[in-house]
Amino acid sequence: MRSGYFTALAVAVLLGSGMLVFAKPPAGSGSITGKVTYTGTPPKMKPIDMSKEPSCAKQHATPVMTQNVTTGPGNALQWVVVYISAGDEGSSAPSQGARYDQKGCEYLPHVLPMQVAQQLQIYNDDQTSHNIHPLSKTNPEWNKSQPPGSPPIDTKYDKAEFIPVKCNIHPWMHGYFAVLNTSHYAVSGEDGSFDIKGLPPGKYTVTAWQEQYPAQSQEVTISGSEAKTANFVFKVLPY
Amino acid sequence: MHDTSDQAAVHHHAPPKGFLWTHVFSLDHKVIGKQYYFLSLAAVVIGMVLSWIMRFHLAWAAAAIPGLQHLSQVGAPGGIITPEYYLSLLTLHGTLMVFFVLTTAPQAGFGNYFLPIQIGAEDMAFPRLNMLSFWVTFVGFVTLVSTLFISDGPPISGWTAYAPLSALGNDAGPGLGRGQILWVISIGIFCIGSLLGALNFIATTLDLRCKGMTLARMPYTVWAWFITAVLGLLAFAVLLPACVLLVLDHVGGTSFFIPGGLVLSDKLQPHSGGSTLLWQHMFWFFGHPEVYIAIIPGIGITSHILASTARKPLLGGSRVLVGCMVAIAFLSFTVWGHHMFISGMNPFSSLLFSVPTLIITIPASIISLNWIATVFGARLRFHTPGLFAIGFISVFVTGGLSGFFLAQPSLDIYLHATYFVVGHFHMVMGVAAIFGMFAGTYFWFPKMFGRMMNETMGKIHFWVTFIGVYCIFMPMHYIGLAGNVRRYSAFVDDYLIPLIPVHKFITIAAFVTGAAQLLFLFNLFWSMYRGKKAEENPWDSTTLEWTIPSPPPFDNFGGRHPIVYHDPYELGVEGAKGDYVMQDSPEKLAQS
Amino acid sequence: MGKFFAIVLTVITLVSASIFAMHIWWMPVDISVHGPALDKQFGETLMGTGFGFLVAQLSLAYFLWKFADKGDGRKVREFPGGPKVTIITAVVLVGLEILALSFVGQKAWASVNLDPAPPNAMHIDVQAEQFAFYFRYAGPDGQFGAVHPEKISDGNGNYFGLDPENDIPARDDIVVGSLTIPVNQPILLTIHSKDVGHSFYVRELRIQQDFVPGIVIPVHFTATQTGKFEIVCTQLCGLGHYNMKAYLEVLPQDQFDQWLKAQAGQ
Amino acid sequence: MSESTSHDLSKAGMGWFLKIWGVLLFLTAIEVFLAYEDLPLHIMLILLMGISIIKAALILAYFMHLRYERSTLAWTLLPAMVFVLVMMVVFFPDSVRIERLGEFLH
Amino acid sequence: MSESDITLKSGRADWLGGELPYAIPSKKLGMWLFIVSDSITFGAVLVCYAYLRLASPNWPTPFRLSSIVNGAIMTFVLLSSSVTMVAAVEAAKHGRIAASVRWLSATMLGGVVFDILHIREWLGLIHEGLRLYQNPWGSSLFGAAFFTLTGLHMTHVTVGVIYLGIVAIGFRRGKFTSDDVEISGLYWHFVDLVWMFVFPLVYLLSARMH
Repeated sequence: MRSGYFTALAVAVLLGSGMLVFAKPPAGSGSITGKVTYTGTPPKMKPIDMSKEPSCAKQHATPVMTQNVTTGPGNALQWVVVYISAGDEGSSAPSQGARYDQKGCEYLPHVLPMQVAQQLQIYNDDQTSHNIHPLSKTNPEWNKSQPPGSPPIDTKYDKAEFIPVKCNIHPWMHGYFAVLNTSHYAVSGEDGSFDIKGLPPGKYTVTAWQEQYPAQSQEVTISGSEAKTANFVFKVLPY
Repeated sequence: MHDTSDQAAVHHHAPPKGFLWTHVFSLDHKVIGKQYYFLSLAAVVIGMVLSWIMRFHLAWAAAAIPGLQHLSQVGAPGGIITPEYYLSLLTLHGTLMVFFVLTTAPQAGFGNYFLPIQIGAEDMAFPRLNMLSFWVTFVGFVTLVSTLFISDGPPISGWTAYAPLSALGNDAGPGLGRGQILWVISIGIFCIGSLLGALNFIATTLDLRCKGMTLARMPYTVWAWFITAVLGLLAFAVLLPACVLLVLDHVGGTSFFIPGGLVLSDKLQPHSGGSTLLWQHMFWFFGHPEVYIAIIPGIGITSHILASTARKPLLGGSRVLVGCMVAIAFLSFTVWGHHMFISGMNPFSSLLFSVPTLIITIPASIISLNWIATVFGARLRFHTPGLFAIGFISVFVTGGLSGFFLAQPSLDIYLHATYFVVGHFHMVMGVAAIFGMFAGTYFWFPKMFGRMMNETMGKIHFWVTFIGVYCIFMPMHYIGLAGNVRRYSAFVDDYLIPLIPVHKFITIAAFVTGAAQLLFLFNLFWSMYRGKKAEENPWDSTTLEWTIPSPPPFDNFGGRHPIVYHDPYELGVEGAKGDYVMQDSPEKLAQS
Repeated sequence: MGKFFAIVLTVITLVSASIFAMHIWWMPVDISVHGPALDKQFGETLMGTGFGFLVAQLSLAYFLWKFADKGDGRKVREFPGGPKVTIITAVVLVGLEILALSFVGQKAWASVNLDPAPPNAMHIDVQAEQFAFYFRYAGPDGQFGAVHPEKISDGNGNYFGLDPENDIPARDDIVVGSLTIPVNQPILLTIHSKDVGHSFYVRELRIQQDFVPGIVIPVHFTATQTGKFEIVCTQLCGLGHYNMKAYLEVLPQDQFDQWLKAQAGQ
Repeated sequence: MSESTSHDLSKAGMGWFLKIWGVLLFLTAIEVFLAYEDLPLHIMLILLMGISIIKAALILAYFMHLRYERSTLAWTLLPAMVFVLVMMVVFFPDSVRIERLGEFLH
Repeated sequence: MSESDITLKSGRADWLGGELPYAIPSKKLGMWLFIVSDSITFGAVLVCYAYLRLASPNWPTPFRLSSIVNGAIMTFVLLSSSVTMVAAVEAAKHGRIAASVRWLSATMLGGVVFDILHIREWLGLIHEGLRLYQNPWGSSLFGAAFFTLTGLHMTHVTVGVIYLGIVAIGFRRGKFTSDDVEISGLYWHFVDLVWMFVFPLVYLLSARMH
């Protein structure tokens, strides 16, 4: 019995150290930067009426707007996930978890990128109950409430998927988990720019995903510690 | 013409041997009655604990209940109850209490034990069926309670399981998938058990009465159980197919109760064409008779015990009481729509339903007035069962009167789904029926277990409970008037926040009253082993169960075939030994 | 024991009744045209049942006080007049009350649920979902766009599933999360549900009506006072039931017109 | 006990049962014939239900011997059953409403 | 103690208890009560069906003549099995056990033929695309109502066949009496009776006209 344990322990230690050596992605120094923009007339974002939850409503001086097509100056398009969809297989999840906040009856951030098997912590910073209902299709779907004062929800996803997240209690709360197979990703900011760092030399497919419009891809080849540029343009419609 | 002894011989069966056959799969109605009783006891304890958790949460919504996270990590993270777990507890509380307590204990429990004895029979008409009904009910109970331990918890749709919330699965909320399916199956199984039981009760009452036991001479309790059985036979037959259809909506993809074009959690549902009102109709068509299934045995037990307590038969006797109970039973099938006044039902139907609903108060009022008038001129003996019987009258009247408000569609506009309704039905159907059960327990305990229950503990139990229930349920009427909506897991509306102190008061009252119930439980089990040995007839009562030893022998009458000579309640008789004449005593009565 | 019971019962009865009589917790002031009839009916019912409550409980208490067994061999007595008295009392008293209540009640119910909305009523479309209410005004063209369930999306604020791309009346529909209405103006709500059963309950308006999935139910009322009130859900609709609410704001006509204009411009 | 029913039963006899059988088959044939007559739904419903009730009554009375039992049996069981079934008719006003109140949806 | 010694306070001595008010064995009364309850169950399902049909503007009427003829044959089989059942009861009452068992077997055969015809019908419809949750002709509830109603009835027929089998074996071995045969007959006729409503309401009212 005891020797059995010992063997198991030894194997585990060996495997663990082996993984540390081999599974760590070779650190690169190439990068892809760019900007996501749109053409056409974007739909008007609508103000959200939070009056039913006064504790949230009073945290916002001006009404919060819907975020499905968030634009910025210079036709910038925010909340677009740009990631390496091919050419970067096999990177393991980082030890640091991704943090998702519910604050003022909003999801912060609106789109949360994370890696497959990466720990995900969901916090409720409000004085009201939220329920987190990620509408996953390939991963198992769940729906859990988080009353104020209860511990954070600790979970992870095992398959790559873009998962819409919803709070049923506050139906306007809408966000996304972008569960990716790669450790190289970025989300476009207010000015539409993104920056993917630490890429080793190689040939990559870079994909930009937006929640409402079809995703786009580009081929990018990086040699050495090159800094390449890739811009994405989404065609948007007013309705 | 048939010979009674032949009839009795047909149903005679030999005493069984071995623990399994004497205590588990026994065919003896007395054992089955006790099994039902203890099943209800288990259900009522679970239901009561659930109600404490709920009450605590309502008063102190943000506070953690230490240890609750071990029952459900998802439902109570860190011991803080989530809104859906509150609703799960609420559903389970309602279902357990209505089906496995109110429907089970007074009818299937006491009825099984005492109906055959009171009519002078050796057993029920179909002992095997009787055992089957119990075990079917038991399976239903286990199925229901098992929902507590599955990963997504019990359903959150309430004991009424309104479609389409109850029919759409997990998209509508946690617990509505597997939990809801198990719930529906449990209720379906319960229906089967109740139908078999009802059938058995009717056949027993009609066919197995001893010589001289005419319909007019049957005790009030027998009448009550008989009428309840008829109600059960007709009402559960409607709930059963409703459950089947609801299960099909879950597992067969049908749309009986689901209309088209529904979007839940951003998913367009594939169903189309069904009707949500159909479920409500089916449910309440059963549900209203069910209310009387719960209370009529209580009425019977109370009348039975009141007669013994007051030393006189009920004013008007069997005739008036039975007439009123039959009227209630009949009308109970015509009033289900009063649960649906504002449900989107055709508004003309609401007017139609309000009339019989108001009329049904007439027989109920007659019964209540007769009880009160029976107390007039009585020689009241205030033993614990008598106290509970009198308490029953008080809470039944109180709870019944608030029904006048809810019977009127125009007042229901304001009061529907408020705590006024919660107060009303807890008072008239919950508390009253449970008072009936307590009265029955204290009254018949000596017969069932051969020992007396402790009177001091019994009296403390009564006073705390009696005052406690008024402290719990009267304030619910008040906050209902202020518009406090029921089935809320927390009170976040501006106008509800000032009412939270009242909820705190109710919660404290509930805990104090609950403590008295623990005393009752202690008394019950303590007396079973340590109580004073009971005589044959400790309450100077007259019906047949008091003519046999406590506890009764296997075939009830020890091979004797009782013959009945008198009406069941010859109490306060002048010149009789004691002041009463047993029902099977050949002694002649002076015509008064 | 009988005397103690009588005292306890009397105290319970008097305390219960006087809390009702003192209106410590009571219905809020009514702000609807049909409300006074309901309140009057409520008052009458309360008088009747209150009388019944007092008489029944107090006479029970009195009898308990009086008729305890003292072991003196006193004869039991019948209630004077026997069961006829109780039956006749019940039939006459309760019957009269029923008749009165039915007639009064039918009129009140009819004015809310059977009479159609006045032709000049302002039409507002209401949709309930887990767990919020959304209200829709027809906009300048006075026409509502059609509802397309497959287009409903909480994420982009299309709560009603409108299709402005192809459906012109839908383009100017105003969708808001609070109900704003003008005072003294008949309002017609058409209420329907996106998912499960809900209910529309405004205490001050004396209005409660369930949302029934699959059908559209008309509700009409006229508010007589300005102010801000709460709309809550009273039909168990899922985990967020307790938190399903919206505000009703009753504005003077000119302020309302301004508000509507501002909304249309947005 | 058993003789109570058997001596009543002998009043009927197989020939009689065969006649009932013939009548039932004939009524079924009429029903099938009616199904292909282009009648309005409510008339069709009344006719079909009427014939079905007659058939049910024949089965109850003769095949199930209800006619030869004490009349109290029929007079207690059937009214209870019919009463409950008839009460369910009150569901139908809502059924029709569902179709009527469908504005905006579908 | 003779009966006249029993003092009745009410003075009425018309009925004294200890007798069967319906003059039928308890078991038979039990079966009658079951039939009452079960007919309400069937009635409730039929009411649901009617309710949903009235509420659906697009209720299909898909049954071809072949289906109707098949249904008529099924009715014929079931009615005939009722007659064989009556014969079995008659034989049992006159103590002709072997004949009774033969008639019971004939009745069971009728039930089995009914089931086979019915399942064939089901398979044909399933082949045409009828499902519990959809069908090519109209309201999805058609399939739901059809399969639920006929399925419930078919379950009753199947249970009936098994029940009759048990009774036949028990009767031949002397374990059951002629009363038990009669009681099983009540059940069988009830199943027949229900079909008298299911057939016109489900099949005939949904016959394709052209």
